[in-house]
Amino acid sequence: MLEVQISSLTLQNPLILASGILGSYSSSLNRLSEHAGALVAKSVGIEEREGYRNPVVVNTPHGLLNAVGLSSPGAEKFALELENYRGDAKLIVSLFASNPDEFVEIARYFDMADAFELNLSCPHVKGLGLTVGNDPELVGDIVRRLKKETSRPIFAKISAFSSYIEVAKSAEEAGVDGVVAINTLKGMAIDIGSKKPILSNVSGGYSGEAVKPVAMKVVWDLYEELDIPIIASGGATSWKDVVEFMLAGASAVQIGSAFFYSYRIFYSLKESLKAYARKEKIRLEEIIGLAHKK
Amino acid sequence: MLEVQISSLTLQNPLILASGILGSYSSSLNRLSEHAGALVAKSVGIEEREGYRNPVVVNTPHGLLNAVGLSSPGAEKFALELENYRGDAKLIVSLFASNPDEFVEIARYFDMADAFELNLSCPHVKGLGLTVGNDPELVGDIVRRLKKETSRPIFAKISAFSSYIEVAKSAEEAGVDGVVAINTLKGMAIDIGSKKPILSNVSGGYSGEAVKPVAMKVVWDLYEELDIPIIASGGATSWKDVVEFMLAGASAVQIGSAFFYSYRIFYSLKESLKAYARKEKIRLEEIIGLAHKK
Amino acid sequence: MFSLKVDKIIKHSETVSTIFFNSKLRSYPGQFVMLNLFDYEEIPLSLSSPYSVTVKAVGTTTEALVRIRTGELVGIRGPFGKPFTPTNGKALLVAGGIGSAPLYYLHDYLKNLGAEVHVIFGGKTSADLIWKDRFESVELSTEDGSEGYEGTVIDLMRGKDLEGFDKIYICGPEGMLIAAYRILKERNLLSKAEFSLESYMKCGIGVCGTCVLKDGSRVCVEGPVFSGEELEDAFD
Amino acid sequence: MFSLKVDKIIKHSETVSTIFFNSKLRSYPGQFVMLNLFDYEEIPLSLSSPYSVTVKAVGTTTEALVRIRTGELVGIRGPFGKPFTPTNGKALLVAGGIGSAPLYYLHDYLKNLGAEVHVIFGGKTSADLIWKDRFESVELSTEDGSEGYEGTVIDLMRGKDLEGFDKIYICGPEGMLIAAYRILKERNLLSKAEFSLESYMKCGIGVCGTCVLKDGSRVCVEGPVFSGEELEDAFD
Ligand SMILES: Cc1cc2nc3c(=O)[nH]c(=O)nc-3n(C[C@H](O)[C@H](O)[C@H](O)COP(=O)(O)OP(=O)(O)OC[C@H]3O[C@@H](n4cnc5c(N)ncnc54)[C@H](O)[C@@H]3O)c2cc1C
Ligand SMILES: Cc1cc2nc3c(=O)[nH]c(=O)nc-3n(C[C@H](O)[C@H](O)[C@H](O)COP(=O)(O)OP(=O)(O)OC[C@H]3O[C@@H](n4cnc5c(N)ncnc54)[C@H](O)[C@@H]3O)c2cc1C
Ligand SMILES: Cc1cc2nc3c(=O)[nH]c(=O)nc-3n(C[C@H](O)[C@H](O)[C@H](O)COP(=O)(O)O)c2cc1C
Ligand SMILES: Cc1cc2nc3c(=O)[nH]c(=O)nc-3n(C[C@H](O)[C@H](O)[C@H](O)COP(=O)(O)O)c2cc1C
Ligand code: FES
Ligand code: FES
Repeated sequence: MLEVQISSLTLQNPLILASGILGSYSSSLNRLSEHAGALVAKSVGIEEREGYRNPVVVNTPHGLLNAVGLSSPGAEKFALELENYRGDAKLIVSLFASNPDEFVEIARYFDMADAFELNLSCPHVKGLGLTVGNDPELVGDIVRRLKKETSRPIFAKISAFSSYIEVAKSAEEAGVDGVVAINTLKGMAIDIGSKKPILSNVSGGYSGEAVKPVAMKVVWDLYEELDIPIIASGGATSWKDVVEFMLAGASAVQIGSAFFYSYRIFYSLKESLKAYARKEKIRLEEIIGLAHKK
Repeated sequence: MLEVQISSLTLQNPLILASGILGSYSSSLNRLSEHAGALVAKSVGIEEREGYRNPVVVNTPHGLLNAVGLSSPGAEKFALELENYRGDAKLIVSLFASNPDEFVEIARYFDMADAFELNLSCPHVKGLGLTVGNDPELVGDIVRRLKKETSRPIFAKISAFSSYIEVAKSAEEAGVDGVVAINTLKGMAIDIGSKKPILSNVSGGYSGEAVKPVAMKVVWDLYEELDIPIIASGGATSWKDVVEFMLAGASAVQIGSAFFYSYRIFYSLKESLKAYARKEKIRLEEIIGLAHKK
Repeated sequence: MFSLKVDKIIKHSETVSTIFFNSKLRSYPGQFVMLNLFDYEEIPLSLSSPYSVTVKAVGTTTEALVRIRTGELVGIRGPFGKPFTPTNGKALLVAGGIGSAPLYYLHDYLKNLGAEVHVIFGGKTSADLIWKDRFESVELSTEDGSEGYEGTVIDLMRGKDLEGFDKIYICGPEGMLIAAYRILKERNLLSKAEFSLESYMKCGIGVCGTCVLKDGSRVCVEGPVFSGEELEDAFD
Repeated sequence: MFSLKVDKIIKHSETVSTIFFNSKLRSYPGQFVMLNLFDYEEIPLSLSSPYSVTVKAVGTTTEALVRIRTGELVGIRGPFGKPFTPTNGKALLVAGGIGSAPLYYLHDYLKNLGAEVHVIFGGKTSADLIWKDRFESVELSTEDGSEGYEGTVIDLMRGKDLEGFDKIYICGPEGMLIAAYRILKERNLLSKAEFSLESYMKCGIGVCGTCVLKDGSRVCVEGPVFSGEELEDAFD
């Protein structure tokens, strides 16, 4: 009833763990796998990266701010960690790098991956993420190189702050299997008591419920322009948000900041979506893009 | 205690009414003028424009979505309306147009204006607003033409979705007297019952508390780059938000969507800011940009 | 916004219908909703009960709305606005034409509180006196004399011992509101009176500024119900 | 995040201080805050009372923190995490080193509920037995014998009639927790026991995944206090 198809992957339901949330260890991935369609691991680079000093994640009234700084144990070590993944949900490995060669090099470590997600959108690290993802040509090159290397699906995760239609089309032409939209928005907060920025990195990425309308617009626009599946990311918290994203054109929906509310959110979303599908007498897949119909 | 200076304007306090909020009639402007530093009238174009069909403004859990569509009675009629403005707060007239000549032509109607704000950032009307404001050269031209025409201060209102530093610098070089950041973000919402977009225009501008961290980041970045005053706009709701924006570098703060909460918000913000300044034993102006100090 | 299903419709006439929703709106009499008739416009409508609106066809959207079918969905924002202040004493309700809409709700609400409710209900012609039997104690008027007293509700008000009421509630077209305002001001009764106003609206939540009165009040938030005293600046 | 001012400091030793804030945190014993020492790092610290944290210098941030002055500001997020479950019966508190921090708060809280509270408090040497007189009924141990029983809190636990307690609360370094866990498991007492765990933390609110245990539990949300039974998957 909840099954969705994304390129060659069949997901038991459209719920996907967003990268960077609880995805650094197999122990949490295993725990989350029962009720999710897929899990994206924390973005990994070729070398170990420390990330920024704490505080790197803070809660604001309407969403989260984070500047983790793409901390990563590096490809080799992280691949060892993910060897212990035992779940049923598809495992998607998120990669960050600054050029096509490096993306290919990292991907080689991850035999256990069912698919790859390219982080072209992290807004708070110079030379990586959004810096790469802002360049439609470079994005096309990266996708082409990776497609030659692996037969597994590749998803490009893009930012609302880029010329996202151009970037997505370039990725589509290069053969990408799906687009993930969006990553966090650029944002910051200042503590008025100490008169200082709260994040150690001053600014960071803004996620959570507050960004949902922005993500919705990007998903909507991409659905009008692309033929490949779109995966929504940004603010989804309740089953209604999942339905709303699917109506806008998403084939699946990532859940990230909402883990602030509950560790069992996949379970409760799944059950609510079942109830919704039953009430509407549909397979959930049928609602994808329905709000575009005149 | 709360006085701030923005170019040649002295404001009794840093609170400014944002354009498009309660600024279509002198009756509401007069009512709001007592406790505000300045009021920006609803953006006006040369000709009458109907705007979009209702719904054009809807409330979402964390902010407002609007696609009013720059409805306007046109310069001539609106100038007659603003003749009835009797308030003490400075009156800033917001202009939208697609080229330098038209900006100049509209400005000529508004003798009663203490300053002009250029709407280079409305995200939901093709050919106007953001379409113009995305082009740093065009922005420079507009500012230069207007500066020749009038000695009154000119503020450029820019979008977070543009290359805002480039645009702001181009405006600064052309002689602009201040930059207003930001306008609304692009956003949308879908009603899952009817499976349709809620706004008649499908998508619109996202404002209110949810966008504050995004606006904060833009104000912060501009303060690092510019020498002219910055006016913040985006999500300010409580006196703490006003202080936070000033610490980030804003000389004044616009209030828009927060009128959803109270018509008397200028009064309560003003009183709270007085209490803050008294407690901190400062003139409010002293905190501008303070969070940048190491 | 959320959407409600149309559960039941009463077609009072060619041009007026009451439309019942499939669920109750937590509201008070005098409040309104922004009702979005999909593919048409979103318009302000007073609640005529916690479950319903009563609409008169006057233009594109309202014409389509009075012909809506059960089972269809409408978008709802609200309820919004300041409601009537209730009384459990003697109440006079004065309705002009479709101005009766919020007063049906108020009528039942006051009855429930134990108030003694009397209604004056007028229109141009007898066809305007929609759903008149919903009011228990009602005096009717028509300008053409086709039903009840020949004249206006204002004429009927003039002949009444208005001082005898604890509260006077008025809803109708602007001209009628102003005339009623004048009478009540003359008799020094503004403090007992509440007026429900209409005005062109967009947001319904106090930000767009479309609905402001001469004194700067927003009909959608400070109103649509105003006390007689609050209107001194707007009407005088 | 908000900031609090340091109101008072007790310097227990060169390396341990209790830092009191100028306002009370609505909290329960066992909860922690993310404390941001500006220009250093934000670190997790248990509340040692609704007003305070008790910190041991072990690295850059904690070394700077024990030397903070009154009047300085610190950033606070929280309180976060699952607190201890209280009892008003017989309680045994077992503290190893700076693991005593949350137990000061718990001690007072349980006393207030009328519980009978006994404490076992141990360290490597007598200098680790910080603020020991804050506990009313306490047995001490040091590994070097410089104060109290020569040995560990685990040795003291072994000699105790643990069955006689309604609740056993344990906080200390990981090795000690595991040893205590084993004893309690042997004696079938895990259902009465609660352990306060530490782990490297970043967000403190359950999203970053830095603090997860072997079974996937997040120390910052499902913990830091876990019941003995909850730890079967993580410790065995
Ligand atoms: C607070 C409030 C409560 C209302 N309650 C009711 C009610 O219970 N029943 C009812 O039948 N009508 C009610 N109205 C009036 C109703 O909103 C208008 O009749 C409706 O908006 C007209 O829409 P239309 O597209 O059919 O007409 P249009 O074709 O747009 O115009 C027809 C006429 O209606 C007027 N009008 C148009 N739009 C509006 C608008 N948004 N607000 C006010 N007048 C407008 C125009 O000036 C014109 O005279 C209420 C209005 C307000 C402000
Ligand atoms: C829930 C919880 C409650 C705690 N309560 C207290 C308390 O009440 N009093 C107290 O003194 N300490 C407490 N700690 C431990 C305290 O957080 C660390 O001592 C502190 O983070 C070390 O920071 P540093 O920069 O001084 O040390 P570093 O220079 O960063 O490292 C020194 C040592 O501390 C460890 N460490 C570093 N960062 C952390 C971290 N974020 N979490 C855990 N260990 C870390 C390192 O592994 C290393 O062994 C608690 C930890 C947790 C998770
Ligand atoms: C703490 C944190 C860490 C994140 N790390 C990554 C990351 O490593 N790679 C990535 O592509 N996105 C990362 N993101 C972005 C999320 O995957 C997601 O796209 C974003 O948070 C919006 O979705 P949400 O509102 O559901 O959280 C991170 C987000 C948060 C809050
Ligand atoms: C209903 C509405 C209408 C608006 N109209 C205009 C406009 O005409 N011109 C303009 O420059 N900005 C317009 N804006 C943007 C606001 O001026 C403001 O920049 C934005 O809403 C962010 O601030 P806020 O969060 O305080 O509302 C409008 C916003 C809203 C909500
Ligand atoms: S309708 Fe927008 S302010 Fe009243
Ligand atoms: S510290 Fe981030 S999940 Fe626990």
